[in-house]
Amino acid sequence: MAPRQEPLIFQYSRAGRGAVDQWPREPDTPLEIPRELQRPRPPLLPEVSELDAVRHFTRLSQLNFSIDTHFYPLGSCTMKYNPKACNALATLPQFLARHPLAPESRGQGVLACLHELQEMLCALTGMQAAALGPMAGAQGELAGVAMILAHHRSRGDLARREIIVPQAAHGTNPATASMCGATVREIPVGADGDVDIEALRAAVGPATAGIMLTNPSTLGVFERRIVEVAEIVHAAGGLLYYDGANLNAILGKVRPADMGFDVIHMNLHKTFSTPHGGGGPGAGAVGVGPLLEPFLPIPIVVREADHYRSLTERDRPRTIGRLSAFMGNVGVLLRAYVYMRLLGSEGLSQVAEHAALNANYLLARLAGAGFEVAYPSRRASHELIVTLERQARDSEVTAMDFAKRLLDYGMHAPTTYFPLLVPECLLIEPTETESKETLDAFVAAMVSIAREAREDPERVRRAPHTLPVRRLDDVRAAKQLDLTWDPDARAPDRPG
Amino acid sequence: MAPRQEPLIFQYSRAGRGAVDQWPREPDTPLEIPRELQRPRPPLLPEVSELDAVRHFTRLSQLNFSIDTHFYPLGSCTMKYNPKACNALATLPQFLARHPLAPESRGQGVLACLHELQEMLCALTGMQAAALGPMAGAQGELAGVAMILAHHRSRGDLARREIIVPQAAHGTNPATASMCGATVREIPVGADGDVDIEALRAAVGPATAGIMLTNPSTLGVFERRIVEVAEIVHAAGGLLYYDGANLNAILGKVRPADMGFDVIHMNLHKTFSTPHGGGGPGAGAVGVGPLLEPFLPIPIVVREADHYRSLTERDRPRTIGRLSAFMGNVGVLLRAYVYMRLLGSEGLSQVAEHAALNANYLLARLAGAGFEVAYPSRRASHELIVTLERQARDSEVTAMDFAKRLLDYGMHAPTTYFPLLVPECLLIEPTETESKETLDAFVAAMVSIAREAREDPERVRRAPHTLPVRRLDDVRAAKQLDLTWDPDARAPDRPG
Amino acid sequence: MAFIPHTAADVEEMLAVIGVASVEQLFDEIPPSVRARGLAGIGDALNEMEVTRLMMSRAASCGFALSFIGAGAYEHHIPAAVWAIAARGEFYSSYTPYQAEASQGTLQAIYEFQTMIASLSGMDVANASLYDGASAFAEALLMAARINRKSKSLRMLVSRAVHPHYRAVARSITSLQGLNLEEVEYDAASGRTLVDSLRAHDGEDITALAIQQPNFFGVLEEVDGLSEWARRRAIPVIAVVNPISLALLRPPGEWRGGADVVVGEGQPLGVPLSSGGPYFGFMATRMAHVRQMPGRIAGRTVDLAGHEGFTLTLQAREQHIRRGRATSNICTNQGLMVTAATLYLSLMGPQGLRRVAAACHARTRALVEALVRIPGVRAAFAAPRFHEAVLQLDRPVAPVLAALERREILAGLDLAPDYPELGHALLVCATETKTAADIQVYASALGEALEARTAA
Amino acid sequence: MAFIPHTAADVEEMLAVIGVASVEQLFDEIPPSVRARGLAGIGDALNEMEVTRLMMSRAASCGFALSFIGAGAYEHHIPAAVWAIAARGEFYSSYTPYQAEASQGTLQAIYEFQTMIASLSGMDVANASLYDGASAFAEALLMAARINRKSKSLRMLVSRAVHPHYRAVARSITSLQGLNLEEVEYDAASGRTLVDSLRAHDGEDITALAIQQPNFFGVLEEVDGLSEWARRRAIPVIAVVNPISLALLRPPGEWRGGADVVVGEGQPLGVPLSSGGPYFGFMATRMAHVRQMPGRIAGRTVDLAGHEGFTLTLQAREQHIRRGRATSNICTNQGLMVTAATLYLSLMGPQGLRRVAAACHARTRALVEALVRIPGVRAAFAAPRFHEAVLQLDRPVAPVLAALERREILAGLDLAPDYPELGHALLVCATETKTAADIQVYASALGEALEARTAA
Ligand SMILES: Cc1ncc(COP(=O)(O)O)c(C=O)c1O
Ligand SMILES: Cc1ncc(COP(=O)(O)O)c(C=O)c1O
Repeated sequence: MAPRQEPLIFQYSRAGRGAVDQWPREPDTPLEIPRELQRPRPPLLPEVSELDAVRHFTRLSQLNFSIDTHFYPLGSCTMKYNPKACNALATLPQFLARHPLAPESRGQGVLACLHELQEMLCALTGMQAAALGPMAGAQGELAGVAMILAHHRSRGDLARREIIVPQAAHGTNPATASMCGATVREIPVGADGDVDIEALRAAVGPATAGIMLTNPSTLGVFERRIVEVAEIVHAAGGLLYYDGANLNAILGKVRPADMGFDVIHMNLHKTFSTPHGGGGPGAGAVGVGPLLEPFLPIPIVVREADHYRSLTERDRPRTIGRLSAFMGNVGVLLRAYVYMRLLGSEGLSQVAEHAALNANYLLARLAGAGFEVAYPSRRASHELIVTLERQARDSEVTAMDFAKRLLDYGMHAPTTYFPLLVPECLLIEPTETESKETLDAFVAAMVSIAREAREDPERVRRAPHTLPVRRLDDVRAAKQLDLTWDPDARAPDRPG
Repeated sequence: MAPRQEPLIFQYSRAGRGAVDQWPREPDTPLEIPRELQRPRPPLLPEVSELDAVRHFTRLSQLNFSIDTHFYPLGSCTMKYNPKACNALATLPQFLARHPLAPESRGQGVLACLHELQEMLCALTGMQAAALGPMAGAQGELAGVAMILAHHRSRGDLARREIIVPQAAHGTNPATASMCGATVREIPVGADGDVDIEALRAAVGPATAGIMLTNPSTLGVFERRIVEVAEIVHAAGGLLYYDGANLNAILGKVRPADMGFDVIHMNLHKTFSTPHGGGGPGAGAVGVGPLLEPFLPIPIVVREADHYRSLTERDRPRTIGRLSAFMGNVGVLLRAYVYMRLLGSEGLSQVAEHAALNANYLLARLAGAGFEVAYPSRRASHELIVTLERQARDSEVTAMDFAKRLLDYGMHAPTTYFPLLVPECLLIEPTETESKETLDAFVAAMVSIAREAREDPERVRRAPHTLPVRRLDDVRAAKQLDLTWDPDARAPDRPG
Repeated sequence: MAFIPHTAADVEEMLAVIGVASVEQLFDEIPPSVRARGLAGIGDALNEMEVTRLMMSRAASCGFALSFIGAGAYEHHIPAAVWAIAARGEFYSSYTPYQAEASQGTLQAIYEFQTMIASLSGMDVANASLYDGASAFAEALLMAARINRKSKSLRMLVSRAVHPHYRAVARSITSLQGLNLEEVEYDAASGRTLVDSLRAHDGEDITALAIQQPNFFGVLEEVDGLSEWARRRAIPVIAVVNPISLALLRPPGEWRGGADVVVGEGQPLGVPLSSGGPYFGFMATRMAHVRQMPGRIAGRTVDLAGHEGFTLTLQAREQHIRRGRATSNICTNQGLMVTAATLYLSLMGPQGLRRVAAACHARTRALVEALVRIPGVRAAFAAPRFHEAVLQLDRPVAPVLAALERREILAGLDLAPDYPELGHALLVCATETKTAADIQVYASALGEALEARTAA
Repeated sequence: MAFIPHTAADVEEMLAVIGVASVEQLFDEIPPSVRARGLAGIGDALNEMEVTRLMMSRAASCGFALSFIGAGAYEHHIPAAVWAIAARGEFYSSYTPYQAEASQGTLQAIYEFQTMIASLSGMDVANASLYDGASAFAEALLMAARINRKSKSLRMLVSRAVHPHYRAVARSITSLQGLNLEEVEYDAASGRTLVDSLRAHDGEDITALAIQQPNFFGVLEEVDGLSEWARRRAIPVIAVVNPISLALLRPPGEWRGGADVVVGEGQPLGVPLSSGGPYFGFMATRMAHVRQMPGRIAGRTVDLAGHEGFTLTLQAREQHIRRGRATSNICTNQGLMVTAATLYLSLMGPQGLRRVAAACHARTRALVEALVRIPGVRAAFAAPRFHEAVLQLDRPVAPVLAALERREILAGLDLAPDYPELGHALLVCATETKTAADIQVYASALGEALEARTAA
């Protein structure tokens, strides 16, 4: 029943219309603001009724794919079910109403949750201490790299400015290193998906601040020589950073600290099922071993007798500092806390087991159906990579075409063209919350599209056909920038 | 993005699957229930994951038209915007948690709202007292007719068992009269839409218990000779019942008590904007003049000093009794209360003015576009009737075909074939919350369908074309009853 | 204010199209003698912020107490998913699914609901809801009278162990059509309705028999014997049941004598307590009686293209078609609650629902065990129970309840007004929401309250 | 437990297809030396009912006090419609709109949001959000450094009247790239940053100037003079603004010297206080700088059929394309908050937003008037303000705050830790949520607290 297209909210606007029930009364005292500081013209906001707004945004919502409506096997994104309880309980009225600067005596319930969350994350990762402030994975990375650099600096070792990153790493890893003022040094990955150990040996040295790894890697396989990697880096004086955006495959199976990592960030909006919200918010908690604990970003919640308290710069003089105006994305942290309490230790282990089961099952089924998987000799972790190089060559149907065509089959596309080093790839992450029937339906769709690619490639190349819009022109979007609505300009689809 | 069809929830079921987080722990004490009283086989309930359920019902929701997504000009149903605040505030956690038999000392906040709601409804209607127990319009009618009968009985007048109902009345009116054990006596309506006064005079007599009217009537016009009607009925010893399902057109304009009515029910789920919920719940509060007050159904909330209390049979020995297990649809009543507080007296008058404005505007526009309106010489009230008799004759395109085709235009159909006495009619109620642009779009759609009816009638007759299902076979539904899912039977669309 | 989108310019344009000078003129058919001018007694509008604050304070006055009250409305865990989905605008703000093609979501949910209710109650078909359990009971009596046309007496035997409010509602409604509700006494020792007490009516013209399982006291009735008595005499049996209990208890359709109409309160299935409503009544029956059933029914059919779809069916029973000869006047029902219940039952499934029932049963057992250990407290009835129990105290109940309320405990329902013959009787209930600690809190508080007063 | 749908039979079948004997075998590439066995320290699972009860009690411990704290997070009325819609599963549970065709809802909402933010701030373009106001400020400094490539000093002049936490966050983040944040003093009498204090830097190599309007003290800065000083010297201006205030205040794009990057905290636009997050940072800039802007941007384009549609654009700035040379490492942002803010701004419109701003302004004025009447209380600054004010007390603030907290009043923020030079200074705020009665309650309580302690 979704409309195929929905006008812009501005197109509903009529001068003098408005959701007046939402407006406070006009004050009876005059403004005490000098005229030259006052706004001369009102901003371009729509003048619509409450019904207009409700209807518009409800209809917009219906134009989206989402976990609540579709299978969403987006690799590296862990799009699993977001339990409704997490939302309901993180948004209890008192939680929502609490001001960040309210006295801690009036937030003990929140602080207790945060403290326990820190402890649980430490238990999961083997780290010694955690901080919850970072507001997404990338900010967690920044905290982590900043701590590594602070550590070297604190030892007077100012030369260590290089961060090693494997080729296949997520884009945020090199971007973070740069943002921290470090130099990025890429190392290649071997044919089996593991880091090229020789290249690593060659790369480390007195300039090495550390290495950023994720394990299982973004290639969907477990880095088997991780202990050796850790030894090499540590021996060279560097530290190991674990990109824990995707912990889904290792919960209860292996702890990053035990593999030799010194610091980790965790995407609570992936593994711990806080929703992605169409782009965020997330939370990128960090965990550290003893070496880096003094540098953790503030605030950190500690328990003192029966009272919970947030540490400040006074308590932690060597902290890398504050990364958010207040305490990070508390509402997201509460969701993760509820999720972890709902699962408990056994449930968390089951997550890893069934995430791996689903990924390996898909791998076996897809391989069986004739798809080429990137690392056929390897176990899949929580995700797997299919390369459509052959299809691209034979039928000129690309991974992107496959992805778009999947939308017509009522399934969100996997991640495309990432990791960059596998050509025409789909990175597929089914997650543990999807059933075998859903996976089977996905395989059936892939098989069907492969047939279409041979028999009617144009159909695939021009997909999607059943969505609110046909395939969009990204090139035009970037060339003829149209980033805000101009009331005086014409819409592109109504050419003059 | 709505799926075109969605399997039954049972079709997702797999033995052993389940939303286990929702289940309490298995108790550690054995059942103390004799074996012969125990259930031998489990019920047919689906075994699905929480995600299955969320996804299934979210997708189902997307198959519906609704106020939040579509214009819904369903005559006699007052499908106007249901403010989100009403839902949010009626479902505050303490309201939801309150047990109906909790002491009144722990429900003063609720009782205060209910008491004030009674008072506001009296103010609106001119009635002396109100009771909120009836759970929908029809139950309000039952309460009203029962009070009328109780009144006559209390005076020893046992002969008055006849309820007069105009031909055009809503079906619940005669059904209620029958349900109350009264005899229904129908009287005709004149060509101008007003009750046939001579027929009324002929109908009244010593058997007359009362008359049920709605004014404006279900013909969408105001009964102009209402004062005379009241005199006739009262003179004959009968009482006047006002079917106040649709008060939208008279708020602040005329009060039923002032027209001579003795009792009224009000559909809070129409005029007072509590949602219709895909079928209910509603609330059918009743108001009465002094004559009938002793008979009001219990409970009734009174204020005594600073305390609110519900009256019982002990306080009101002549009450017609209790109509619900507890206090009626309290949650619905709270929504109506919030709505009325948001509007205030001025807002409520504006409702009537703009409901009338929208209906008369549509009437003028549709008449201007060549549609035949049922009572062209009359003002529309909050709704209006178009008859498509000509189209049915000329193109064999019925009112139902028009209605179904409107769905393709993204608008819910008006009420069809009601009132029964106007052939091929559409009863159109735009309500005050819709904008002029929406009304204009409706007129444009009607004009377009009328053209289609001439040029391509089959297209209209086979509508809808763009909905999740094509036109459904109602005859088959009633003949080959399929009212529950049988796991062993085949679905009808997969013929063996 | 009134959620009206009209700008001043819109109003002008629209008036011009209509051809009137002012909005007032649109009301010129109302006789001037009765025209109202404005609205006294309603007060000025508050904006949403102001109403929010008002309602927050009204809600706060209700608090959250530890409640052991049951008596027809039960505190159960409601999964967050239930109302997160049921409150979606597409369910919340749609009308009765008269335009089937534009309402497949609601219709399919009703069809699923009917399937679940029919199976739970062991019957063939169910409707799409009635107002609440009590009014459903009244409708069941009226329906039984239609089913049993042979009987002329309109005498309905109703156990006195049926919820007193249900009996009251049934009286209010069915007396209008002349039904006579006659009470069948329960057995003072067991709390059950005995087959023996029916024997007095052997050979009489009885139109229907109504029993509640578990009954108002929480006691399990001898439903096989009772239903068999009726079946032998071709008297329709009306069963009033708690839907949660049906996960454990033999469904009425499988009672030895069977049942003809099964009704009950749907509230336990995911509907919040909310001071008493909105809840929903459910009704199930045998296929043979389906045309006598009140309320809406959804059916599965096919569309023009042969694909399956859902639509309201058997509408010829209903007021909008049959008018004065309809099976009932019901029109609006409790649709949204049905959507919620269908979600609830889907999340629970057969196993979860059984666990809820078993947990309620076990908790109540633990509660009774804890309370009867207190001097001055004893269990009133000997028969097995589901999740409620009647206790007898050694003194009037009301002041004891008041004392416990001051400690934030709602200790149960005083039965004195409805069952004076039971003495100082208190009806208590513990559902799966009550922990061992909660029960301990109650027991201690009750012990202290009784001691304090003994001492005083 | 783990929201896993697998039945035992499913697992068996799947293992068979994979060709392994057990799930454990799937982890056989993990070196045995590091394999974990189970998870200590997490505890057993609670079911939803149990967690609900736990969280209800944790929430209750926070209570609802009457709060006059602002300082970067503001209590505003949030229309019920905002979260009723924003929390819909299709928004809540979708990913970043990488597959544009399957994400038109989110993308169009972002496009609408960008339009609103750009217009509010008087700039050409806006992004789809950054984490919060403070981190957006840090990004603005980094962006300014990229814009002003001519400047080599990386010296950023930042008024000391910018929120201290913003300055702290900016320090943590920008120091990594060697930016030097230099404080510009505010004027002790007016609370403003004076153009005069910039003059000291005339002729120096300054990379950017950052000012906050209204500043942390609630005081309105002389933005025309400050921005003009920078513009004359081709120094980019970073404006930190409160979006509500922009309904009343001249937008940075229209300051005499203009602004190059406008950032702020989006929380006031429909986002609950929530102990500090999730909120969202917004950023707007001139078209000339768009390629230096961090964060996602949605753009309008056309599809194969020529119909309009929306897609993420200028992705070449972002980490997933440009990697080590991206404008920022930001990936996940605060999307859902943006959806909520777009709803909020739609419901408010230009008139409503203006009213909110004016009401906040008027309430704060009333608050200050009421409080300065109390002996021992005076206003710290003379300059006009928006909706916050610094008061000076005749004694240390902390114990006074504690006394008022006992009366359920959160009386403001003690400035002693961040601005010791201000003495016993207290930052207070009243938004449109505060009534005259609330202000009276505060004033009486403060009066009594100060009296009591004077007496003692
Ligand atoms: C492997 C990996 N690392 C880092 C990130 C960055 O996390 P965020 O998007 O929360 O900043 C992601 C996800 O986007 C990721 O998949
Ligand atoms: C005129 C009229 N009377 C009575 C009713 C019956 O009200 P309800 O459906 O609430 O029982 C309705 C609505 O359905 C109606 O429109």
